[in-house]
Amino acid sequence: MELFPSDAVFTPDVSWVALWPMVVMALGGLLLLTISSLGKGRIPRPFYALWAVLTSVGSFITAIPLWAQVHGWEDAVLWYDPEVDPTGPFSTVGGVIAADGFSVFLTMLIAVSMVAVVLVIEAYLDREQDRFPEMFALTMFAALGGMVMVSANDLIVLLLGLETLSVAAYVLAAMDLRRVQSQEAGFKYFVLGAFSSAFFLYGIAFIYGATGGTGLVHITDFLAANVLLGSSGLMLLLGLGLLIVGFAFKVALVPFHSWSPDVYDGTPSPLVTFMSSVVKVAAFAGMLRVLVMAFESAGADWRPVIQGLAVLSLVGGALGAIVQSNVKRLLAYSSISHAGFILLGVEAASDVGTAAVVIYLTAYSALVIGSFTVVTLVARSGDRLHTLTDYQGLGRTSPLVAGLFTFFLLAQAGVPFTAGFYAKFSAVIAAVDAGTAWLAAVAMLSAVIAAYLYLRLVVTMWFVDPAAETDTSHVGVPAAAGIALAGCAAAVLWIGIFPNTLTDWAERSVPAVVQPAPPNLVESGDEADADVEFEVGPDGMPGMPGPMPGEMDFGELDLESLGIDPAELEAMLEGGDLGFDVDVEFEDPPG
Amino acid sequence: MPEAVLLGGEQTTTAVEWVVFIIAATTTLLGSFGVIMARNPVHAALSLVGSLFSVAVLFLNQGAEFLAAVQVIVYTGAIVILILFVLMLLGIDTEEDLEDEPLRGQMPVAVGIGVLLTASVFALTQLVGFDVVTGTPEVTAAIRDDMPNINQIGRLLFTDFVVATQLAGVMLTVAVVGAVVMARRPREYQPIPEPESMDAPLSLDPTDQGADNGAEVAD
Amino acid sequence: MGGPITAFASGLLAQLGNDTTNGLVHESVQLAEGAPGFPLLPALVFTPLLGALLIGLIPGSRAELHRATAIITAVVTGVFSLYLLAIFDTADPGFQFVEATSWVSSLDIKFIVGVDGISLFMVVLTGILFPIALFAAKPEHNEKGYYLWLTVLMAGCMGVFVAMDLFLFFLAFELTLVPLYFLIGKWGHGRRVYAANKFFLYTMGGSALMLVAIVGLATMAGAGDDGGISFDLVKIANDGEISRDVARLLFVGFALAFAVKVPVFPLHTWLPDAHTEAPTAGSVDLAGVLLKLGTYGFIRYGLYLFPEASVWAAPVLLTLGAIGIIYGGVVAAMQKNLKRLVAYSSVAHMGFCVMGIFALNSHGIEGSVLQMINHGIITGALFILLGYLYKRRHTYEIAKLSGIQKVAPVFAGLFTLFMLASIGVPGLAGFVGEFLVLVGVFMAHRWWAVVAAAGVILAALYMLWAYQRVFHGEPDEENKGFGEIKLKEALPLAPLVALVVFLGVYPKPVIDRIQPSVASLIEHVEAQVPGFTEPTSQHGSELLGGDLDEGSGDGVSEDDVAGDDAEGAGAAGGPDDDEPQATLEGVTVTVTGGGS
Amino acid sequence: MRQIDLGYLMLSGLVFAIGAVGVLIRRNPLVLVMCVELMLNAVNLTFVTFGRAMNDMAGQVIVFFVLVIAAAEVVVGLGIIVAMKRRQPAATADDVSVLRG
Repeated sequence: MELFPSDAVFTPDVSWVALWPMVVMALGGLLLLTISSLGKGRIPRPFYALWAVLTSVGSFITAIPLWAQVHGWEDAVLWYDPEVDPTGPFSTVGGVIAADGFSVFLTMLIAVSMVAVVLVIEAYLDREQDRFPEMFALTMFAALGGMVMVSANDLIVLLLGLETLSVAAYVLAAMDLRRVQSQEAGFKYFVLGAFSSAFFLYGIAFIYGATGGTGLVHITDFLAANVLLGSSGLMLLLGLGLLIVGFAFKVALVPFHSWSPDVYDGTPSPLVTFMSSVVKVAAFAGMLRVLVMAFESAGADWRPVIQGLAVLSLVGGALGAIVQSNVKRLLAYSSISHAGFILLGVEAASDVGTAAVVIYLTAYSALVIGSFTVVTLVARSGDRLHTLTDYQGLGRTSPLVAGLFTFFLLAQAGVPFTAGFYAKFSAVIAAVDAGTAWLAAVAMLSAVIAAYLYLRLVVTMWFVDPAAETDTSHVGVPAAAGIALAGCAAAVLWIGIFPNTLTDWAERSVPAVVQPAPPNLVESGDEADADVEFEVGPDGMPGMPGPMPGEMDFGELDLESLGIDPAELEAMLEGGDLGFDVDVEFEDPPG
Repeated sequence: MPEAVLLGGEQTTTAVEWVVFIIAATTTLLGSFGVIMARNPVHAALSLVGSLFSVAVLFLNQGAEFLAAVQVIVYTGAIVILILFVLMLLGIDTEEDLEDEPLRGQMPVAVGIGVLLTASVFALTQLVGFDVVTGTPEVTAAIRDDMPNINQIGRLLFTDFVVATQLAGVMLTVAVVGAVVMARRPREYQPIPEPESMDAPLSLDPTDQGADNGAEVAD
Repeated sequence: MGGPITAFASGLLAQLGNDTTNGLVHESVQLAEGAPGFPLLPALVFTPLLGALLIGLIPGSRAELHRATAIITAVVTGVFSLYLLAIFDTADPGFQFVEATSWVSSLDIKFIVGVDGISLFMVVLTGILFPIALFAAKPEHNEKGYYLWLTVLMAGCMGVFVAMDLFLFFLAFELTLVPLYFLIGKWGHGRRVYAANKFFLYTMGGSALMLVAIVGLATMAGAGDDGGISFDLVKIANDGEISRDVARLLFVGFALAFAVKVPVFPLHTWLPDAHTEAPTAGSVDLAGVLLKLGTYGFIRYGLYLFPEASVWAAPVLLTLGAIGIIYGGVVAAMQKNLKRLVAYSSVAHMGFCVMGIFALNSHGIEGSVLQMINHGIITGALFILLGYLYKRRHTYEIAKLSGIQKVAPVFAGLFTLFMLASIGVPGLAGFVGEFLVLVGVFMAHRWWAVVAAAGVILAALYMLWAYQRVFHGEPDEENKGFGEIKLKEALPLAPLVALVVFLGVYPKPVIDRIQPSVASLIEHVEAQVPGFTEPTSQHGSELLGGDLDEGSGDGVSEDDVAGDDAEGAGAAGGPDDDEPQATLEGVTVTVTGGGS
Repeated sequence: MRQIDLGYLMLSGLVFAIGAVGVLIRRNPLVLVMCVELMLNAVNLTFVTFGRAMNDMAGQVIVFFVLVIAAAEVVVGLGIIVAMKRRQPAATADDVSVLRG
């Protein structure tokens, strides 16, 4: 006998506070599209940039109540409301969206990065005299995908976030319609992205078969409750392996990196700031949440793989960069090497490691946005000048731009009192703390190799006179790009000198395994006649989706409209054969 | 977890099911090989139709009626037609020489990866056998006989998978916007650059860049 | 100009250093209100940084302001360092003027600074050499960047010498790379870019593993009662417990960084290039101060942190030091370029420093510290003179120079003085340090001392030979016009001349301050390494006493009597003799007994 | 799990591998897109099989999403191909040679 009728619909509990940052971003993007299509070119372009900036800021602001909900109001950044009690980490919409320190912080990071990216895009469009409101809209949708990825608590949601991000990124890469390299980059990105998505999906399929669900919480619980010995664990391992391959493609780890230099090269320069910051943040966040949180107990299986990928990426990225003569390709390889450093934190599979990843991603975002902003500016009109020759003598012709670029490059090399150094330091701490000091040693040595490539650029800018074919015109800094550059430089310096704040935040930014709130029964009547409260055992209860141990409060229900006969319920309760405790208060006791 | 086996719906496989499986599996494989072996892209697309259609039959065979319908409508009806359309539009239905390897050693590597993938899945089925599915049964919602397939999917789409559904909407919007953007024509094209030589200057001695140019000398 | 700077600096520092503790050896950071007073050590670090900031803010058109700001900053810092010297408590072996402020709280990284007798003179050396280098050399272009980087470099060097937190130390250690990189690369000569890159990559490569070692140390040995992480130097040195093998591994990580910086023999190849191509001020600071980062690191972060590992590695480093001395000497003798010759002589002299440290006894370490000071002064002065020479002749080629003594006798005289000091002629600064090192090494490993002594002879050989070729003879056409040194040029050298003579004649004040700290360091090593006693034997002290007072014969006979019994030697040379004072040609050498 | 389900699994593995090999060896951009579709179909087959074996509806719902993803990717991919081919009508994927690597 079932308590609820078979066609009762249980809708998941929705905590809007956790969704607002994403909703704002999505609405902002959609409205921008609407406005741009209605405006038919009469609206000046800066309006779109302003709109995108405001949306990003709005997204950031709406993340503050979420931060407060997770950490407490004392730490909320802008306003204080003592009325609201912090709940700690929680998950919502049936447990597919996690709201924990990790997701909140990275959501905020993406929102802040978006502001800088939008400014750079605006500076670029202004220079190229082009109108492209879609460029803003697509970056906003991609940022939405990124936000979903950092909070996804379910592999399918993670995948959809990833696809939203990727599909937008394919288009962004191909967006400079004047240059065929751009479309080729987009196509290459698309083919390898789709290829890796297929691997990713196949991995999810095997994990689904091995555990019975795609929710990270479910996977964690399943792995905690079941020991898959011998061959019965093979499918899980195969799934995990395919998943890692998928992630490795997305974040461009050696040997799955070959697309990355081409794509960076072909993509319009301002959009590379987006690809190397937001996309990397989201992909690493997803990777970390899946591996470190859901597959924590399988660490012995995946950690060696990640270690191997880290070594290959660190060394391969650094060595690959040395032979490049194109600055964008060079920085692409350097970002591969950075990815190896981030893997140190992932591989550590600990809270220290997670903090290191968060710190590294934050510092790295500031660094690459700054670097590629300079690249955008130096490329001049048409986005053409990217070879080392084009940077010769930049220190003399445009000392400000060259100085900032030098600062960002040296910071990437890990010079003290910059964010780059502190990020590397955190990664080394994570690795040593996890007992893989050898990996830290490899990382630091490869950082020396990588330093050579940054020095090459510095030498080119400061110590070499311009060649005959070098464009020696002064590189101006438009206001929008100037704000972005100043912000990035300030962030890099601030993190380098006073890392305390970031470290504090990062240490609390750990993903948490949280059971979802119970679903709501769709109420079909308006008159309540019973207050129903269940205490459900570990096996769940019939008629309810999934095993959800713990208490559930259904609140006041109109039993008759649900098709439950109060008398029958009464009889059931008295019979006591339900297999779970249920506490019902009838307003109008039957019988 | 052997319980999984017991809970897996009907336990017996009817002869019809086997026959359908064998036929559809064969055509799926033939179609798949056709996609990668056909020199003419149009033939490849037609093979793809065959393959996808067979998969739709396999879906039916497994009781996924809605998916089978969507498979036929969306894939064979829309996607492949779209591909063929672009093929004809651009006139790139030229045959390609499969013997000609663009990158040296690409073919063996590709085949190696393919063999590895196949081997892992086959090894999985052979080593583990019937216990291969170890997951907890009925985690999200049990497949029910008393409700149409499409109803069950619909209910899940708007309860457990509601976030995914919304996101899918956003993703489709992005795709449409992207396609529209790609269809634009720029004001002017930039010339296609000459391919650069692969040999970037590699020298650990940076003097070749700097020393001679440095005119100023301090002190 | 100095007024506002210092006022601003002290205001800033009052902010930064408001949680301070003064004490012998601070146990933990008290975050309560601390002792009031001027935060002298933070001022040493932040004054140059502030100067750099000012220079950066002054527009590029006001070139004269850049120079003025840089010089004032450096002089103010130098005055601070001299004031530090004046109020330094001679009897106190521990860290003085300790200031501690929390920095990165979650990792327990603190801004702790302090000086003891060893770092005191490094600080003073930095404080003296930088202003002098600024006075003595002027860049020919782009003043702003030049002065900016020089002041940053000064801050970095100060930071290394006063840091008592491993993280802070590493930051300062790495920070020195960037300014010097630009100084060499932008204002250097000839193959400057090559030299700059080589310098940067070598030193960064060396210290890459040090970061891992520091973190390893902080996580393993830094864990106190709370099981956390700590970068506190004193805490790790005293409470850190790590297994022997791990400690050795970590020591190797540190030693590599220092060995590159010193540089120790096989890792030295960056030095001649960097020295030769660097602008004058860069060479002066590189030779005078930056090389000391390595040797200072060996003492503070090698010996102090890893006593057991240091004892374990001592033979290797002693050998490398000895090879460096001989190799540096031989190669210097073959140089055709005068600046390169001095650079190679640095390799030899720094070999003495390394040998002194790893003799692991008080004579050796004291001598090593003294040698660091002396080498800084002497080589600094030589590079300044070479800078003047280059300004006149635009070459360092020995073959192109001749008879300069005839046309510029004062210049030649100054060169002679510093050259003799460099050779180690008694009565001048170079002698005392080398002598003490030789004594220390002799006590520990007699034959190495013999090898090292041969290095002294080599030094005389190559220096005098070069001198003869450059200064003697008749000046040819090109050298006839060699201008005599001007007063403006000579003035910056005056303090160095005074120091060279003073330290050569009366080094006691310096040794008095070094000695307690070295003694306490040796005690620390002895306490931490079971079974290790300072290798000071009757051979050594008696040799010293005998040599100086009664002649060598007695020394040898005492040697035979005492045999190799270190314990007995320690007792004999200890309290009974009560710090024998020996005098040789005006040199006052205070020798501690081994047992004290 | 029934015998026939193992058959489905092996079939999906084969189709997936075929698709992967196709992506790696073919050069016509449209054929690359088709090969990716093959891979996704193999995944779909696996999901349905597992969902059935565990008597779980989620498998089929996930397949629905995979179909949506495939559609979105094809739309964008074809858009990019069209834009690219407008410039270089004769090119195949390897003549994507302006970019090295």
